[in-house]
Amino acid sequence: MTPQLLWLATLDGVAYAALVFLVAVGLTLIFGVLRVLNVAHGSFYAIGAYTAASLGIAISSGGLPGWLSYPALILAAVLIGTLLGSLIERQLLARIYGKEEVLQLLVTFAVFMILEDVQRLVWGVQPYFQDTPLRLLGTMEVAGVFYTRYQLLVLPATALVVLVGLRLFLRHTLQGRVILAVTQDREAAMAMGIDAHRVYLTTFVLGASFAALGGALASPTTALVPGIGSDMIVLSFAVVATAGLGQVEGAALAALLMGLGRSFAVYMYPEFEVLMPYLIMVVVLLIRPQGLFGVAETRRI
Amino acid sequence: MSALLEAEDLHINFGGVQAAGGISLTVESGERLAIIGPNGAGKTTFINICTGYLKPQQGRVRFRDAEITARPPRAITRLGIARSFQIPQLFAEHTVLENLLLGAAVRDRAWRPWWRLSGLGQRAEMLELLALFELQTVAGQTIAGLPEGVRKLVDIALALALRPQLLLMDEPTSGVSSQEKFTVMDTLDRVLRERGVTAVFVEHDMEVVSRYAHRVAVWSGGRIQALGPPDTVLNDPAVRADVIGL
Amino acid sequence: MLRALPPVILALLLAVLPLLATWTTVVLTLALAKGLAVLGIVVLLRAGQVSFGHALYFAASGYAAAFLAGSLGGGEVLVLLLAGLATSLLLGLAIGWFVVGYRYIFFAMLNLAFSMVLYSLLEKFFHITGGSDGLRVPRPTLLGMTLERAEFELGLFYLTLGLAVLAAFLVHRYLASPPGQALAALKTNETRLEYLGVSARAVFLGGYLISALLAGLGGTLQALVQGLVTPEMGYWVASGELVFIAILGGAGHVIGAFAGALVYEFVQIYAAAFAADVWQLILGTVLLLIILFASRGLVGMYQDLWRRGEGKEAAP
Amino acid sequence: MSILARALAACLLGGLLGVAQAAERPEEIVIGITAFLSGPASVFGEPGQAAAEMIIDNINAQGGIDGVPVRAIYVDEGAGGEHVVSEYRRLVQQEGVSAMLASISSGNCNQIAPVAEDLKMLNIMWDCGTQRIFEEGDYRYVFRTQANATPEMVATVLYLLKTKPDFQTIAVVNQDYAWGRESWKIFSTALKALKPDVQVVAELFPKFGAPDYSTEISRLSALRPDVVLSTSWGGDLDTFVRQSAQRGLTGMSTFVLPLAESSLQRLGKDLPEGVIVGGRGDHYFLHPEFRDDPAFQAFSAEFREKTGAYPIYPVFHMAQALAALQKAYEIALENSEAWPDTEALVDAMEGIEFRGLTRPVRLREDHQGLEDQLLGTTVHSDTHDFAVLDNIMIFPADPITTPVGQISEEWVETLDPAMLEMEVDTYQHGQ
Repeated sequence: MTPQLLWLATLDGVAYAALVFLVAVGLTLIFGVLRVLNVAHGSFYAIGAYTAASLGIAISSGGLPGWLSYPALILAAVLIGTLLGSLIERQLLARIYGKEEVLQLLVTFAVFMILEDVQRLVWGVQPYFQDTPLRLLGTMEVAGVFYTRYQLLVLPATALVVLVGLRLFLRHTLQGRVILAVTQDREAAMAMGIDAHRVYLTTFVLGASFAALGGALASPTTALVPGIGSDMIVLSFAVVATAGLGQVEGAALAALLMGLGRSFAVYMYPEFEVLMPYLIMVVVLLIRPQGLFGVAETRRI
Repeated sequence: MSALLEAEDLHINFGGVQAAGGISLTVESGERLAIIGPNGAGKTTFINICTGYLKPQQGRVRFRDAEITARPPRAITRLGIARSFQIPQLFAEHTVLENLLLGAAVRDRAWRPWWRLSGLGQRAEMLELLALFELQTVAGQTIAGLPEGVRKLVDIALALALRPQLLLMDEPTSGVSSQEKFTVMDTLDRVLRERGVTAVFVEHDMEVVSRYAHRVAVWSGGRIQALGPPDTVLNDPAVRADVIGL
Repeated sequence: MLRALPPVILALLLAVLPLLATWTTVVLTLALAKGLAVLGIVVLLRAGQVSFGHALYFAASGYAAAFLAGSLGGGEVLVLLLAGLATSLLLGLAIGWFVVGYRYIFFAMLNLAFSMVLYSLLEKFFHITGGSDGLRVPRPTLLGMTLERAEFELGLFYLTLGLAVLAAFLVHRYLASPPGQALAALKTNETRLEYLGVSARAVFLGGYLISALLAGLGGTLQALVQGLVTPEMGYWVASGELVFIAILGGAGHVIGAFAGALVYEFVQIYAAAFAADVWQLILGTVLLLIILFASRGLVGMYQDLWRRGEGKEAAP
Repeated sequence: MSILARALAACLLGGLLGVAQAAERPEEIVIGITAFLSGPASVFGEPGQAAAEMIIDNINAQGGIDGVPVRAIYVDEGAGGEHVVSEYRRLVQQEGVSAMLASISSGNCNQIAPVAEDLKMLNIMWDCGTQRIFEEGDYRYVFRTQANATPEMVATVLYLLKTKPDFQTIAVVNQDYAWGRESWKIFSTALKALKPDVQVVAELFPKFGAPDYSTEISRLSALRPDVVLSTSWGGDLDTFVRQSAQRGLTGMSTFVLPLAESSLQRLGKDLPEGVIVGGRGDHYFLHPEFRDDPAFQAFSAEFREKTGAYPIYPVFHMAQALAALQKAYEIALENSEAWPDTEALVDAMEGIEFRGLTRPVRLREDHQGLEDQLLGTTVHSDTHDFAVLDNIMIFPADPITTPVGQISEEWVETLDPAMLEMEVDTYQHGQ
């Protein structure tokens, strides 16, 4: 493992971690507030990716300037996040907050199954390629290897912006503090007159938008095919559970841990690449069931 | 009378608050010991330590010469100590009778996976126990639908179902209306005497304490401020001032 | 007992169906095999816990049977079933030992993690497990008889039906028994259960092992009838499906597991024939409606229908 | 009353229809075709399906086979192995198909072969390349109307050593399933036999359908092997080549892609010059010997008009499979008056020789097709906006296919370096 390979593995790990973080942060935010593990989160990722690709294709075939495809990524994320997020939260989740946890989990699982087919109906099954945002930025050489600037700079930068932005939003704005309050103690927050439903809606839309943003940013780097949603969602389960449910900063670190674990595996034991995230998850959960940063809840009698 | 339960120099604190600062107490077999004191004095903590729910940072608990300090609640229960709870802790989706049958099944190791809980031999015994507390009418109802007072009684009945030698009760009569309070305590007193069960109970109503307790321990700030027969302790001016004068 | 009549008629119809329409034999066997695994989920649900990785035992036992059948050049169905049960028992003990200490979302996630580790191993080690193509299960003898395809499938169907009825009866008795009721007690008040003098961990481990065995049995039967095991048997979506079917069928009654599995399998087969790429949409919508309006599942609806028929007010 | 009852009634009705089997001349010949109609591999299945529809329409336009029209039912391999096997069984038992054309994925072929034998159903492996099926068991009902991994890999090694005889290091990035693993075993064994001093620097097997190869590409960029081999195909190959081109890996190493003929048009300018490309048989839309053949041109034009793309090797393989089936019916009808049942068709298929759109193919007694192999090197041209092949060589099937009864992995070890002197028809792009 020469220093060069070490450096390369780290770069690849960070690029991959940035993507996984964007999806995981939305998932953990939603769980923190709504106490619902949103299985349909992977569909937001996939549909965000498909929408970004469609917008990109429309731009390039419409002869519009290439750089427009960057704002198109953000537009796709916001569009999908708000549309799908509010539709699902208002029409479905709002009706079942009182119900048992397994039923809430299953509602999102049902939504996941529905959206998997909706993807297929709307975008078909052919692979989609739309890499204008990636190609425009060209490549740069690092340690003798060519990297695309998009993957090396744009993805990690966006993830950092989202992390810092979310931290500032949660800690220093009214709306953010309200969300934090509901995360820490839902009953107390409600007792203080916080309108829970508005908080649930904004959190769910925010979480969904992050996942869609993750998908939109990933679309230039990968081929879009049915099933990318289900792979990404189980990986973000691993990240969120390892970090501790509801922990935003924890999710960043856990995503980095998984990203590096996976890329180092490709360099040393390629066979273990797929296994790494779940191995890490099992080890962490066995040692700290509430995750690295989670807080263990004790029951009072 | 021989010592049944000996607590020795128990210390425990939660984040700076000292819930037990050197508690030593011996409960004699067959007696009725009442524990009084302001809220937060550490009364419930004492019961939690004796029943294994909490591990004391210092000190020991012995039951009939057996060391039970850090033993888990299930082991301590099997030794013959049962408890009831300030907030009734029952199986909400089961009926009153099923709650008691479950206790009896564990007590008698009637644990075959093909026997029917409702068909167990202890059914008659449990119905009779319920009848003592006039609970036979609600035997078939699920706990979730019952009022607080009734749930409190079922909680105590469930503890008795385990045929304990020592019963620790946390505010047995709270939630029961004041007229019924004495009928309940009479029944309880009779059952405990018939079965030779020693009882320790946390109580706020001084009338109940003076009528049913052989001895009274006054808890304050995690320590025992006074201990003795009710009429001396309850009339002690110091006790009256900061404990009863609430 | 009138209410029990229609299900009995349906069960008899089920038993006769493969004789009328041969192609239904395999579909029904698959549905009953999946129903057994779903019955395992119902047991866990009784303790208020959901495992999001229970297809782990479904796949592990299937692969155990496949390896054994492969090495024996077929072997005997009963021996393979025992191998499958032994695998899920051992795995259930090894994983259960850790997992039963957790509750709610942590229990679900840890099960998911273990199942994804197995899935990755199955998919990655091509030279041992056949990788993503899976392993073929050569046809074993049934009760010592080497049979042609049609007779084997019919024999296996009746064996599966027998095992399903036996499992349903035993689980029904178990859930009504002291350890079974202790499982339900664990759901509402674990502390008081400990205070009765029994270890909640031991009670839950008992329930977990039973559910692992049921899932293992289901997995082995599917491997035998399909003649094929693939890593997808252990993917997280498969675990999700098992929970889905438990709620669809109704977790309140053991029959719900099989009712849900039958409806699920037939919708999947028929949707594949008529509306290939919307069967997930159909099933997802059906589940949503069930959760929102009839959260006690098909069996719950049936019971309400019957109760309304008798004029009594429907259960809350 | 309950959903359960209605569902059971529906399947009762369905069951009765299936019971009546076709005894004499049916009013239509139904054939089942499995192909990837979803997922990354659908870039194979969709053209394959389009070709089948086109060919069947043409057959029916001329009155069908001996007056009986043909109808095809498609099964999507993208839904997973279990789905394909249960659908295969349903078609045979319930839809009463006369023949099955099964499948693209080697994994599915492995699973289906024994099932077909079990169901006693004529099964033509129209596209999958795993050689293990006929080497590990003998089948009566299973045939392969195209070559298998061995001739394809041996031809690729020969072409590589003829055009770049002195390379030192090689890395492989194959899909992690039967085809990926076995093709690499044969290629590496053949290469060691013909050029023992070559060093393998990396063996990577990303997941089938993996959407992202960036980590693998970084590792290969660091290692800088002389040659990068990948037998991946369809969407996976497109993604791998695109991402490699984006990061300049294709400039550093010579890419050897034995299945890339199927991706030429889709990759467009992303596929650089100097890449060694194969077509799993002598399949290429500018095939030097058939470019001017009127039937070839007509088919190619009709296909392009229907799908907007040139035919790729799955299309040629579908044409070969259907040509073989048609020929089998002709032979069976000559032999006896009665309408051919499966047994008659299977007998007709023994040792059959037929021609799809390019060179004729003959089935050996182990039912394996002998198909010549065409390889070339990409060059950009002004006539097409995607890479075309130059320095084309066509290797005859016989010397490069494992003799009947032998195991490929063992036979390939015995290859003699003298084989490199083999005389081969060679064409330059211009001719």
